[in-house]
Amino acid sequence: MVSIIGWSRIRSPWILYMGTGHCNACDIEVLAVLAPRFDVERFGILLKGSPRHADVLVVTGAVSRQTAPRLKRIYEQMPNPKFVIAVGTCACSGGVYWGCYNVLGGIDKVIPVDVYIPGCPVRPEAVIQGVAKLLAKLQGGGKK
Amino acid sequence: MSKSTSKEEFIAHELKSNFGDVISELKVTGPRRVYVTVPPESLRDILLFLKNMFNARHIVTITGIDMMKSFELIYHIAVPGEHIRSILVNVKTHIPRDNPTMPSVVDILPGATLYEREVHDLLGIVFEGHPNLERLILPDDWPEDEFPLRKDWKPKEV
Amino acid sequence: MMNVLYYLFRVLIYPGFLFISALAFVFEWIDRKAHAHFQNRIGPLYAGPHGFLQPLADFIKLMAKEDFTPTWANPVFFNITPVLAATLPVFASFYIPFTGMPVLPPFEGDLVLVLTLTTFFTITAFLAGWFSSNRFSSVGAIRVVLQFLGYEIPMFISLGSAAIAAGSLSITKIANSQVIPFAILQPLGFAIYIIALQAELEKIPFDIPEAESEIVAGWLTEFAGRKLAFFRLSEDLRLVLGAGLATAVFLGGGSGAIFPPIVWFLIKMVIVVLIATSLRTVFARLKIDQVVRGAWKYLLPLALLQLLITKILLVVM
Amino acid sequence: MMSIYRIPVGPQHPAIKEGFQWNFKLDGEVIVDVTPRLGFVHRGIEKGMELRSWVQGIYLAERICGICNTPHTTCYCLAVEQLYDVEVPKRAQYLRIIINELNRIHSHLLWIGVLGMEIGFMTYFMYVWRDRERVMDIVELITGNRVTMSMNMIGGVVYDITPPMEGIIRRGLDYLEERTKYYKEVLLNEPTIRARTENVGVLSKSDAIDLCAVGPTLRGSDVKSDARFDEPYSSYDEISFNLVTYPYCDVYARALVRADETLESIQIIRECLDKMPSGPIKVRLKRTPPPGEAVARVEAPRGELLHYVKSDGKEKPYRVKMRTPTLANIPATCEMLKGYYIADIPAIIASIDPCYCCTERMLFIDINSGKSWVWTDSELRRYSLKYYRERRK
Repeated sequence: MVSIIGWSRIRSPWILYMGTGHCNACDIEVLAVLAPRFDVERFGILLKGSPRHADVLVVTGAVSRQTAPRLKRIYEQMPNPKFVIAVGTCACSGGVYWGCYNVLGGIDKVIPVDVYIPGCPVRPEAVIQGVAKLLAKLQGGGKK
Repeated sequence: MSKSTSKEEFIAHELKSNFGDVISELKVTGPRRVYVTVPPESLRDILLFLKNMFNARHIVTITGIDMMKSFELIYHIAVPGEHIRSILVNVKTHIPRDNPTMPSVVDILPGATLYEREVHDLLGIVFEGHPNLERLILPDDWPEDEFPLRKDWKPKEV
Repeated sequence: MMNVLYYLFRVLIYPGFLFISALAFVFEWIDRKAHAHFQNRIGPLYAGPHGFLQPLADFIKLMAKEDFTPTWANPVFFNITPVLAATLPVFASFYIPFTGMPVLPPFEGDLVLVLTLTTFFTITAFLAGWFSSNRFSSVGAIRVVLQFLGYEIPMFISLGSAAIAAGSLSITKIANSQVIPFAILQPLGFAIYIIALQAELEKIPFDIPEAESEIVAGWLTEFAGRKLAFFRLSEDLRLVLGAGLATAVFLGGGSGAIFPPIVWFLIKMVIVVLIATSLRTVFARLKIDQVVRGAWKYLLPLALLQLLITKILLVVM
Repeated sequence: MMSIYRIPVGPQHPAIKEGFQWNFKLDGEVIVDVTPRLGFVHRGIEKGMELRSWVQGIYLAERICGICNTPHTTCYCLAVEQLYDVEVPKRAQYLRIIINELNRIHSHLLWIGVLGMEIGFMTYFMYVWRDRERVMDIVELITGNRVTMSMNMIGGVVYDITPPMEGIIRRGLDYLEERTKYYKEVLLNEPTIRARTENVGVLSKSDAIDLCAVGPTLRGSDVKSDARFDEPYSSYDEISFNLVTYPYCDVYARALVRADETLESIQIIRECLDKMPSGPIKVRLKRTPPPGEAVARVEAPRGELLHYVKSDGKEKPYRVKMRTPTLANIPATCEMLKGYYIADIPAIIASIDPCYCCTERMLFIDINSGKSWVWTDSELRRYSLKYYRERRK
């Protein structure tokens, strides 16, 4: 029984996108992933609007002070099992905005992160590989 | 590089003749660039003069600089040349550091509302007569008396 | 005793619940694949052969997700509406003659029963949105009702004109009595029904209650896990019901040359689904006031006109 | 009645850098005044610039806005080169024009696709974004990166265009020209798009000038102003191209301006490739510029962009000021909203195509009763529906 549920989780990861103090380059690359050339719907990935519907939270941008509480709230609204992908160097570690006063640095300062995808901006292929790595991690007995 | 065309010279000359006594520094540093330094009180008259005389209605932005001993404000005004926004006249003023207040120019150039609020946010300069000088850029929970763009302000561990 | 077993088999397995749900998943797959190919994309590919099991994967994943009821939401309605939403279309599909004979014995007036069940669904959607106490779902709920007011009456009239032409209110009789499919005899009625079906299923250009970028996911916003699974299943079941009704009433049901009625019926239903998908691909989303005004200004008069033409033709014949 | 107006954080389409929030003052039904509140994506870049050396500043300037990163670096490098009082070699100037125009094509195609997504026309979004990949291939061919081009350097340009590249670029441009003409056709006579964009968010010509609007928003209101003409930087005056304006003053006009500008940009790049002079592509300069100050203006896809740079001879800039085109357009946007009813706000906000993830809150203050309430977009929409239905009775 567990293997069927595992299979279904791997085959239909729905993503919710959120930008926090970002520069829009990673956003358009995440959006480009849905466009015909990269088309992640092949893996069953759909872009969802409501945190209730999503499994994977894709976050870009070094968290600015204003969006930190919102990011936490969106993360808490998502039902388990949920995962977080930090897209772009800013999301991983604050990236090029080191030293800027209004920025907290990486996403992991606010919420636990499962997959880090570096790149400035991240390449669509890297986003797909990040999701694939997440699914592989899921296959190997991901956290409940 | 510095072949200055007649239009800049003409503007500089007009400024000199009308506000000669008040202007402390006036130079044309290249094509489409005029720098003029004036005391804060006569800034509004200069802008009105540029607007009426040269139909200069586009303010590109206001730059605020903390010069350690005083604050410097630069009003970048686009004056019509061959095109309606060709020549950039940079009007500079210096205001004392202890109580930095400045008359607002929103009634002359309505486009300047946001720039004044931004300078107020980041440098703490109060613009009298501004319709609503609320916080524009900094987050809500930012302490009132901290102005990030001042040289003596150090970013604390956030 | 044998009779009860036979009926149980028909209700639960063959033309009944299991068959219809499988059909629902297949149609969702066809819809997503066609939509993707229209948009120069590939669509689901890795879940089963050519992504065939993608809808099933989505369903099982949602069933296995954590499912909670928000504190302010009204627990009674919040938990009942998903189940209601899934069972209404199935019950209505029992009167569609998939295999020449519907699951439950047809009676005069089962067309009216099926239409009331679709209306019940709209009310369920409204209750689901209204009682999940979320700003966005409450507005989504209001829009569901608003849109329902627009397209429901033209839909009834277009089906009514087909019923008058066939001289009976039983879907099976209408299906069997069509020598030339009504879609050709009454093209206007068929077109109006397809547009109304598009609005009933809340697909673009009529998906204002659900996917408007401003209100997140409309009346579905608060539902997660199992409840969401049931709502998505009900969406597909309504597609099966709508396509089945269109085939039975307008395309002459299962009647066809060599193949048994079930095969013809499925072929025609797939055609209707593809029409719905192409509509979804070609148009942009309309504003709610445009939809309601368009329905009252254009759909309704055209439906009445169709009714008039049918009556005149009958009198002449 | 107190409830919060909030468009939720969701799949957003990046049209501007600064997130903003609208505060409305009402007289009964009519909007009297609108005041914006920014800061949701504020990162403190200007202070960050003072912690970085001149060359490091280029990389931070590039990441103010991910889409129009090239105009930011071009403007920053032009300003610093004015400090050095040095002229960039001719070939580097032409290469800068090519890269800026490629970025304009990329940004305009992105916005046209997002306009389709905004009004629910997903197929239009998919097709336009499929063809936009062609521009990113060309950019990747020249600079190695799809989006952030990092082509500019103080004193010149980093990458060069070799003859074999030219052939690929020309074929890409032909394909793009043909597709952009087709999308403009769709824009012109597709009924649902026109229904959602015509005479929505009207900005009159005089208001556009008074409120210092910039870019397509200005040129959509029939004002002939473009930084490439006003201040021909990096030898734009040697290229012959015309200034696109439309007189309708609404969202439809702005969409047409952007479509035509894409076609113009393709022509510009072709002309640059034909007239490309030979020679070096950069000039070696000392690490720190002499003390002084300089201002540079560049035409970013969204409008006129200004960089002010002040150096006191040290190896870190004393002050760097950037004014993004979107900040200039916000007062004009407020003007577009004034005088309309509350019921019209959803249409106008959608037509301005703001960055949804940052448009957070809308505060209403009734100046007569002094009562203030904040509405969610959904409540606003419900109110507008009820309002229109009463009007129709």
